[in-house]
Order: sequence, then C-alpha cells, then structure tokens
Amino acid sequence: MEDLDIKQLEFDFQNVQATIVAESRDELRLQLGEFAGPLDLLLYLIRREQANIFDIPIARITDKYLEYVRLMEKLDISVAGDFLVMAATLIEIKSRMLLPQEPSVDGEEDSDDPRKELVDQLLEHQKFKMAAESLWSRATVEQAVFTRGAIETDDNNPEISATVFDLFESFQKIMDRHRDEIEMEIKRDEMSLADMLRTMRLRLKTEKELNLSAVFAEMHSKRELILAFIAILEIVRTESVKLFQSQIFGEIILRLADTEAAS
Amino acid sequence: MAAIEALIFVSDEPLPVRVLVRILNEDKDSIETALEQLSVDYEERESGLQIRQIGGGWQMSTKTEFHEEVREFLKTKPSAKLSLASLETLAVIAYKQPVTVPEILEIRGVQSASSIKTLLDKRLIISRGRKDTVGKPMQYGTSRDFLIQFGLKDLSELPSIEDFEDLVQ
Amino acid sequence: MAAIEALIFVSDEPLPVRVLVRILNEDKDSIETALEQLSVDYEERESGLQIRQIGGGWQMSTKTEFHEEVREFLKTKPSAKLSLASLETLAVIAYKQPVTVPEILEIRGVQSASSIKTLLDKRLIISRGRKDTVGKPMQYGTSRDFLIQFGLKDLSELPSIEDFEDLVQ
Repeated sequence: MEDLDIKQLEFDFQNVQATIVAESRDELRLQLGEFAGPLDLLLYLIRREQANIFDIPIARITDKYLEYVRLMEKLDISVAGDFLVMAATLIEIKSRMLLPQEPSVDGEEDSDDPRKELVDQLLEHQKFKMAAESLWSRATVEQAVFTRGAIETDDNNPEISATVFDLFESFQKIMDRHRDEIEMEIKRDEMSLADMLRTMRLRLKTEKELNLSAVFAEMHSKRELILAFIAILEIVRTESVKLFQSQIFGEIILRLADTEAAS
Repeated sequence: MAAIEALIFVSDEPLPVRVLVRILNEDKDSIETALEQLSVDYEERESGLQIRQIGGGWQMSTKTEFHEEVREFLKTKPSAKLSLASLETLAVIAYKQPVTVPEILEIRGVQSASSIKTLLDKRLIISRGRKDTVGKPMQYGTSRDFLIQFGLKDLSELPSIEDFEDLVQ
Repeated sequence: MAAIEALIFVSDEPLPVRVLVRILNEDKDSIETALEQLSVDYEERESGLQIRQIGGGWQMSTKTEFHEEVREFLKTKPSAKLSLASLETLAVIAYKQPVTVPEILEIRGVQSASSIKTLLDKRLIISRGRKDTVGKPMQYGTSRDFLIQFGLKDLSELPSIEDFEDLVQ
C-alpha cells in the first residue's frame, strides 16, 4: 500500500461525489476518498468481505476498518472525527462480543446482541442512501423540463422571496460591514494632524504638485479627509505654494511656488 | 378554461388553485376539473408543452422529450448536481422533517453542517422553528423549491421510505 | 411542430425563424408553414394563449381578452417578497428591536426611509412608541405578521449566531 499515488487521494473528504463501487484491490485505492462517511466505509467493507449485514464478523470488520483509518492518516487525509467515533464504537462492540454471553431471556436474544444498534443504524442509513438515489434520478428527469422565458410582467417584480436565514445573513453582512468600519476608525485615530501635515509636506516636496480631489479621494475616512483639508490649508498659509484651478469646477492643483517659477 | 391557461402562463411560479378561485371567482371544484381537463388536452394534442401539478400549484413547462432542442437553444448545460453528501442529507430531511442537525448526524453518521449550508443556500430546505428539547436546536424541512426541482406535487408523492427497505439486502 | 412550440415558450424574446431553422435543422419553408399552423391551432381551440409574429419573431402571449384577469392576478401577487434593501432593514429591525430610524441608519450606513415605508405597508413592522432621547424618534419592531410570514413561533426562534456557527466552518 506504500506505493499509492498520494496525489490521487487529495480530495475534500467531506464533500466528495461518491458511488461506492470497486471490487478489485487497485480500484479500491482510487475509490477510498469516495466514502461519504464511516457508515459508508463500513457498508463497503461488509460487502467486500461478503459478510452478512445481520451477522457482522465484528473482529474482522473492525480490523479492516482500522486499517483504512490508519491508511487515511498515513496519506495525510485528515481523518474526520466521525470516522474515529465509529472506530471507537467498533472496538467497544468487539470487546463486548468477547464477554461471555449472559443467559438470554426467551424471545429477547436479539436485543442482547451488542451489534444490534449498529446494524439498525446501517440498515437505516442504507434506506436513506437509496432514497437519495431515487431523488437524484427524479432531479435528473426534472432537468429536462423547462419553464417559460421571461415575459414583460416579470420585470415588474424584481423581488426575492426571503426566509429567516436570509434575514440572518443580511444582518450578518451589515454587522461585518460595521466591524470593518470600526476597525478603520481605530486605525485612523492613530493619525494626528501633525502626521497628516508631515505627509502632505513630504508629498508636495517630492511630487511638486498635488491634485487636491485626487488627494482627498485617497482618504479612507471622514476624519482623514478633514485632517487632509486642514493640512492643505495650513500649507497654503505657511508655505510658498499656489492653489489654482484651470476652469470653473475644474481640478484644484496645489503647486510649489518655486516650481512654477522654474517651469 | 382559457382564462386559467392564461393565468398559469403568466405566473412565474406554480399557481395554487386558491389563487385561481379568488381571481376567477369560481368554485374550487369546477376550477380543479378544468385544470385536469386542460392538462389532458395538452397531453392529447401533440404539444411541446405540458401543464401539471407541482410544488402545490399548477405550472406550464416543456415536455422532457424536447430537452435537447431547448438546451441547444438556451445554451444551457444540466446544472451542477448536488454532491452525494448533500443529496443524502436532503433525503434524510425530506423523509424525517422536521428534523434537527443532531438527528441528521445520527442517521448519516457524519457531520452534515456543510451539506445543510449548501441546501439552505440552494433554498431546497428551510428552517422550521426550534425543537423543544435541550439546546432548542433548529429544525429543518424541505421547501417549495425542493418540490419544484424534484418534480413533486407535494411531499406525499415521495416514495415511502419503507419501499426502500425491501431493496436493502 | 411540438418542438417549435417548446422553443417559442422558453424564449425570452420573439423567436426569429432563422434560429428555429438552425436548432431544428429543417428548411425555412416547412418551419414557416408549421408556425402558421401552430398559430391557427391556438386561435381555433379556445386557448387563453396566442402565438403570433411580432418584432421579427414568433412569440407566445396571453390573448387580449384575458387582460383583466391577468392584471388582477399580477396585482394580488403574494407580497411576502422583499427587495434586498428592505430585507436588510427588516433584518436590523428584527434583531435590534425596538430601534429608531437614526439607529437603523447608523447600522446600515444607508438611509432606509423607503424600506421602512415598504415594511410598514406590508405590515411586517409596527411602530413601538417614541424613544426618550433628543427629538423623541419613533421606534420600530416586528409585527405578528412578520412572525407568521417567516414561520416563527416567536422572536426567540430567529436564527442566532450559534445556529450558524454550527453550519459554517
């Protein structure tokens, strides 16, 4: 089993599309990931061992099952908790089977069988697997049926029908949005007017001129925007710069005065 | 009957009988008779369409035999099917509803959280209130969309779970 | 002819003959003959629908004589449907009630006046008296209709973060 092509077995173990097949040993390796859960694996093993589901050879099946769980671990597939729970159940049943049978009361023999609960679960599970299959074939038929194209009146109803979960998700989204804003608030509190003034002076020095609407657009919050505005006013007041606008409602440019003279 | 046909056509969802009763101001029985007749008419004349009962209402749709032409025209592919895990979870919910997450776990033997999320996203299941036990877990049931997508008139059309018992070895 | 009927039915727009020629792989003449025949068929049987040539293609629509019923139907469509904006507003009100308009604004970051009006009109929310702060703003909460329409026994049945944590991950 060591020479397995590990790549083929890298899959999302919980979400695999699955049919349980494969009788040959080679094929089995490829199908390993297709067990949707521990009950599927167990059913597979029972079938492969040609055992009777009503009389499961628990020791043999437990050994095989553990072998698979170990294999999964070896292949670095994170073994889901459900598989481990089942392993524990199997081991427990196995140990109880080893205990001497208590003398059974007439007509109640079955209920003493430590395997009974598991067998019931397996049978129940199998029923639902079949139900799932029948749903699947129904859905396939339905996919061949089409409803009419949109007609004019449909455009008047661009609404969605909502469930409580939609309601909840809407609320979650709003809260997430809110949380982002709060985080930004904290960040922006760290910026002082002095910081902003320093940043602006530096930018003006290196870029020679600043397009004010572009500068304001870069601000992440109202507070930063106000700081930027005050900083610009301060620069205009204290340094030799020129503010000009080439046309009414046009962009306002802040330019270092000596650069303008030079150009 | 012609008015019924017009209304079924206009409705973008399966049209419940009670809506027809209200709009046309006729009694339930005669509307139901007319609906049955309409459905038979479509079946009998060699139409490309059918009128049938689905998801608690009546709907007009194409017949399955033209799916190739329609698909060619709409350039659609059969949409992504549900994973086996989701399908199994859906089966458990369909037959055991209303059912809680722990109850689903017990039957499937696997945590089904991601499947339930998928089914909720696809609107195939809906919440059905809380169960009055420890922890008040949320209960789930199938939606009307489930009936429509699986071509069911109502839940009673699901084959009974006992029918599958015979098939189990 | 049945395939033509199916294709006209699923098409969003009047269906041009050349498209039918391409999909069905038949010659233009026989398709046009079939279309004429189909149109006459719908006219002759007492259908609520018609198939006619319009805007360079063929289209299925309701016959004009049923306009009243159709309009009546469209008017009385179930109103449990909400726009996304209204849904968001409703979510805030449901989870934060009683809540004022300025508080909703703060949470949603958007003016919600028209949504609130919609929700009041649909009787999903009701006013819950005034809050004792500056301006005495009106407070809103969800109504009994809200519980009914969303299938809730009471507000404690609203999904909580915990319900979702089970599902996500």
